[in-house]
Amino acid sequence: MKSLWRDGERQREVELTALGDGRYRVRVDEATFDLHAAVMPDGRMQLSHDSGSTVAEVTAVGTRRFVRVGTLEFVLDRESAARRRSGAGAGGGLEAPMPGVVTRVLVIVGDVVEKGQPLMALEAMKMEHLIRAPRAGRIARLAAATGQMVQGGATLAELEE
Amino acid sequence: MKSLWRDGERQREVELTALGDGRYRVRVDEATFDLHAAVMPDGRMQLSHDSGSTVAEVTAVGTRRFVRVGTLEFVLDRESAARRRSGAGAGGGLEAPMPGVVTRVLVIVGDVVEKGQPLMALEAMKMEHLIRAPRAGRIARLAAATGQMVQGGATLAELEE
Amino acid sequence: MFRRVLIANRGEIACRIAATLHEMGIQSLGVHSDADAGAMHTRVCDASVRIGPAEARQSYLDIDAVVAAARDHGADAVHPGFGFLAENAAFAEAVEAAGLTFIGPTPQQIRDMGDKRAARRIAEQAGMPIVPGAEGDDIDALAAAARTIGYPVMVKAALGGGGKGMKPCADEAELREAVESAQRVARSAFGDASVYLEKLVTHARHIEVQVLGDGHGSAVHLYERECSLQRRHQKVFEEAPSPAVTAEQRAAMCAAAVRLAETVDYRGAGTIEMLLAPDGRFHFLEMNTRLQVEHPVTELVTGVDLVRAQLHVAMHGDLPFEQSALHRHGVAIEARVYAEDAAHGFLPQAGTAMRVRWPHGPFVRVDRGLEAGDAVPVHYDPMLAKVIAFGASREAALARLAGALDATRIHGVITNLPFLRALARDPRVAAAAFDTEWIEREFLAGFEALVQAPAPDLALAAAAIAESLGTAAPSSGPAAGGTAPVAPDPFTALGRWRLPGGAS
Amino acid sequence: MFRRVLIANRGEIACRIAATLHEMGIQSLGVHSDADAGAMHTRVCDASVRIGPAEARQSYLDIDAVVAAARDHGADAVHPGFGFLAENAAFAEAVEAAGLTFIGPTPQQIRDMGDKRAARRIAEQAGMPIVPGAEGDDIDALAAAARTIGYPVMVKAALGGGGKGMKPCADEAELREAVESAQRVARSAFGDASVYLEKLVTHARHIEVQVLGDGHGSAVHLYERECSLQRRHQKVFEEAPSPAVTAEQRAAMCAAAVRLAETVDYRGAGTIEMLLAPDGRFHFLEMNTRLQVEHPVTELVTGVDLVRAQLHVAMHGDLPFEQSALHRHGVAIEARVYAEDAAHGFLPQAGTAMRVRWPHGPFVRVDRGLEAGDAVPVHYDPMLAKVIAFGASREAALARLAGALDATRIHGVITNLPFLRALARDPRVAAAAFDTEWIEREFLAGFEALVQAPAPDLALAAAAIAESLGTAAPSSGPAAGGTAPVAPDPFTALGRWRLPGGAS
Repeated sequence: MKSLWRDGERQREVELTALGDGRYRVRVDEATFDLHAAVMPDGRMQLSHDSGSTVAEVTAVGTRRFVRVGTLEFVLDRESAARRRSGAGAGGGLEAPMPGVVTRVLVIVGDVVEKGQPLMALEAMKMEHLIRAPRAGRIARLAAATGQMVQGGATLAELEE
Repeated sequence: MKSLWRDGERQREVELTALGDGRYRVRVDEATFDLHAAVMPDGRMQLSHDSGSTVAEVTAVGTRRFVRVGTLEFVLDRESAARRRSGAGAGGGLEAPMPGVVTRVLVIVGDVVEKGQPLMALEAMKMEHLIRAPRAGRIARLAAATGQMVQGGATLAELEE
Repeated sequence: MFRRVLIANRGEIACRIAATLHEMGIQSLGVHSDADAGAMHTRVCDASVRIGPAEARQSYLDIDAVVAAARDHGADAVHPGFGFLAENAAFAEAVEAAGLTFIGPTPQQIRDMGDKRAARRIAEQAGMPIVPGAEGDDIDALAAAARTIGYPVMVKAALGGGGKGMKPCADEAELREAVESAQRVARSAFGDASVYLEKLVTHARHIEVQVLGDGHGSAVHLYERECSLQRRHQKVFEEAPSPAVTAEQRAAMCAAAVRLAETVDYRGAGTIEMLLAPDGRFHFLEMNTRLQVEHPVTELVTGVDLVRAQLHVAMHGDLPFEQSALHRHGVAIEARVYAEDAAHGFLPQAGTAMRVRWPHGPFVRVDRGLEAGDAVPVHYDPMLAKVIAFGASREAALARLAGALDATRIHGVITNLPFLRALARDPRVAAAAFDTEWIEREFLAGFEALVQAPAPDLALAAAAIAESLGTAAPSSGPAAGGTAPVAPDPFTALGRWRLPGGAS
Repeated sequence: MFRRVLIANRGEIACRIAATLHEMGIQSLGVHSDADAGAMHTRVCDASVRIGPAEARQSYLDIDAVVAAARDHGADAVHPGFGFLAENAAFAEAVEAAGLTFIGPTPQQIRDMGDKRAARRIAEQAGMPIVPGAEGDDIDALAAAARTIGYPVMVKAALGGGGKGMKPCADEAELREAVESAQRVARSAFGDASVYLEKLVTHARHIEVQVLGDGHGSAVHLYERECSLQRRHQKVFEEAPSPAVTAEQRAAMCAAAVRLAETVDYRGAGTIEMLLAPDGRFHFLEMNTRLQVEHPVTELVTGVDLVRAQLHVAMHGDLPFEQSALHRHGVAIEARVYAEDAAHGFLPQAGTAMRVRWPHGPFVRVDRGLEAGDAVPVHYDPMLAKVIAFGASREAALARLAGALDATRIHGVITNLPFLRALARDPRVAAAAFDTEWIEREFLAGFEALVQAPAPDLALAAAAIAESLGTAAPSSGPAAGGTAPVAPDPFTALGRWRLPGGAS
């Protein structure tokens, strides 16, 4: 089973082959290794490698995965292959980085903007954050208006090249 | 709606008449009063009386009810009318007061016993407890043997007069 | 430096030891019986190994299983906690034979102090006052000794502990019966029928001194605790410092305790229990060669983490601090929360704790082995947690403890919380006017009357309304959405519904 | 004696105040917006009243709604906590106009100290060193003053707080820009465009002294806290005592703080913030007329419950203790847990905390407003909790804090825990070699490189395997039954998978 993950700015790929009895062949990007996974009664997993093992805990919230390995923690995003191909994460749509209220919209549809130019301002929890153009382009669509409450990940605008 | 409750050694009776909008006429044994009940988002109830109100929290485990009223706590048992009529709680069957392991059985079927006479010993959590005859009578049936694990409330023996 | 330590225990003490290991960057390896699969201590440890079925004899008391788990999973050392194998010399030997470190005293020290007769001799050699007593298997010789000492006397099992086999005797007839009974209990519980007798010191207070030795003849004390509030020789409340001890008595008791520890080259943490008689004299009672249940009160008044101190001695063979660096301030009081029905003869309880809320105000510490949803198995000691309050004064600590006990809520298993709450608000407890027999002699009757009073009508109404609304079912978290309607005046009648023991 | 106190706040501080009220036998009345129905603070209060919709302006900042809730539900007094209406003089007035007690200073004291220019004048009158500065609305006059004082200077909003509108300026061009920007921010945020400027003291440390006044001219201090670890003027770690302050400096700063409090007949708890310059001189910065977020570190080293002390002053009009009764011992360090993504510009986060585990080892205190299943709404300050560690030494406290942060697990909402963990293990933090700009100047770059490194392959494997096994779904409690199989050697490779910041 192949799965795609977003790890910060990176795309990562995992291919999992179940070998039975809790054993797996795992390929993460270019590296391949074997693991044994045992589910503990509290839902944590004991992952054993040929040279030892550790305890992992994974919590899913939508496509997001909170992953604790030993005492280290990571946040990954599960990506569908379709979404990846459309390139939605990389450009085109401009997403709200967090839930909040749109306090200012600094552009109108048709504006040609430079990379880094402030497009709108979002306020959440006492602080205002500027949403900047991830690259140069033209505002094709604005999906948020001043005063509007938006969820994290909601599309705010579309940018065309 | 009428319900029967065991409160320690007592039998208590509650009759509840819903008056709508969260209001109830309540009769507890001989006393009758009105209450307003509002469920708080965390499952606690705000109970308002004509002269004020308090917060109550009820947790059901089988027929047992853990009841917290303000900072006071009580344990009640819900009794079915049928069970009450059979008098099961009062005598006849002899119940294990707690879960444990039967370590000694001191009587055999047919023995005539006096009130307070030890019938068997139950061990739980490092301690041994003697199960005594609640009243004089004859052992009609033994439902537990040495070494047997029993649940709290399980019938251990039956006593006939 | 240890890399990995196996905790040969369960419940709150396993969780508490894991917290210190975690903080020190040492991996914690738990063990569990089948009854404890998924228990809180297995969740807070880095990993946990199954060591056998539910019965303690086949799991937590199985020396081979525990040592095998430690050896097979690469532990460097074993912390025994208290109870189970903590004072078992054969276990300490087996751990060392497997090439691992036993975090505690030497097997010989455990063995010597485990035999209460040997301990009395050692204490006497160290110049500590001991209660007049006699030992021997011959009942006539014991009776003769008792006549010399004078009644009442106390009969005890030589290898006993925790009050097992202990019996006070007012005259020779009682003595003869008690010796026989104690021999029987001792044979079955400890595999050795030896008993001894001591003069019974009535109206005494139980004072104990915490010591820490380096194993090479140096030791420090961490002041005393008072544990006089007992029921059937089981401690209920413990506090530090003792409200009954003068500065002179404290200095004498602590110095005697250090002398005893140094006499035997004591290694690690230990406790010297003493009786403080009404005449102000103290007497050696016994030495416990392990961490005590009540160690948190000492930690709170000294700022020392005793488990860390135990690990330091085990790793480095020296003391982590000198006596002059140890100071004491404030007052700490601990209450032991048991799954037992205080209203019905303190019968132990089991079940599932559906809803649990521990207090978490400032200066309140809760050492617990239980969270919501956890099972209380029938197989083990029913202590679920300890609620410990610290205050600048004894009055402040006691008020804080009372509030913390009120705030504690365990639904699903019957606990002794009503008993603890009533104790925390008793004027005699506030006045520190108690001795080891006070709870049974004076407190219990009033408490039993209180808990046997009928529940208020409102409690029955609440149970019936919850049933009709379907809110009695346990929920693990807050319900989604909704608002909390509040009646016009949500409190006016609260006082009316409160009984003594409430917070108002 | 108050019978019932309304807590005009939410989150961890509302829970913390409720704990003290509960302990004192005073009923706690919470308030909540629609977004907080069922929130933890409504559960720990005896009852809670809805005061409006989610938006703070229509609920927690709505003076009429809060005062009406207090009056209609029979509260005797109002505790404002911090933030929201805590330093709003009009609120304190409205509470008193309703015949209730405001647990805090007088409206006039709030107003005076809220105007930073007035506060500077009061401090100067009390003989406290102040940073050279100037005030006025005319930008040319300010520029002239800056030339006299010498660059760099700091521009601040007169009614500001929390870093809002603050801007450092290296030259006159920057100054003119900063004044305009600060006037704009101040007008919109505080309804008053007044600004002032101060000489910028670089490489300074932030030291603050906790005071408590009786309102009649007597005050005591509870020693200092150091809060130099800041990001964008927001405190991250706070500790007591300051590792940078000598005994002489401490005596001088504490005496000056008491003098200031006594000069204004200060009532209740307050904090005098100062800058400690690299030359060892200290300067008045501002006075906060409320309980501080970081008050627990003072509580842990003094043994004083500051909320209880506030209540005492409000009820009795005198101080609960004299200066001579106050002592300090040990070290306490606090870390603020925020719902913010430290790896991506510290953007605030919201969501539901599916799985939450707070640390609970000895000497670790967690002031929290969140349990598993609770929502983190978008509408309020994203601080979820404070993890506070106490130790006999600073080294012990810091090690304990690092372990406690490792043991903390919040899944479901992204938090700044990775940032806090990295800080707790930074050698510069261990050496106390920092100032208020150090995090941004030196720490952040390395931290960002660390968190932007790829996740280890094992983390990806864990995510994929959890998905295939269906164990990624959040569970609130332990699964029933089952045993925990342990592989032949469950730890050998653990080290291999660990990055800096892990516990090994």
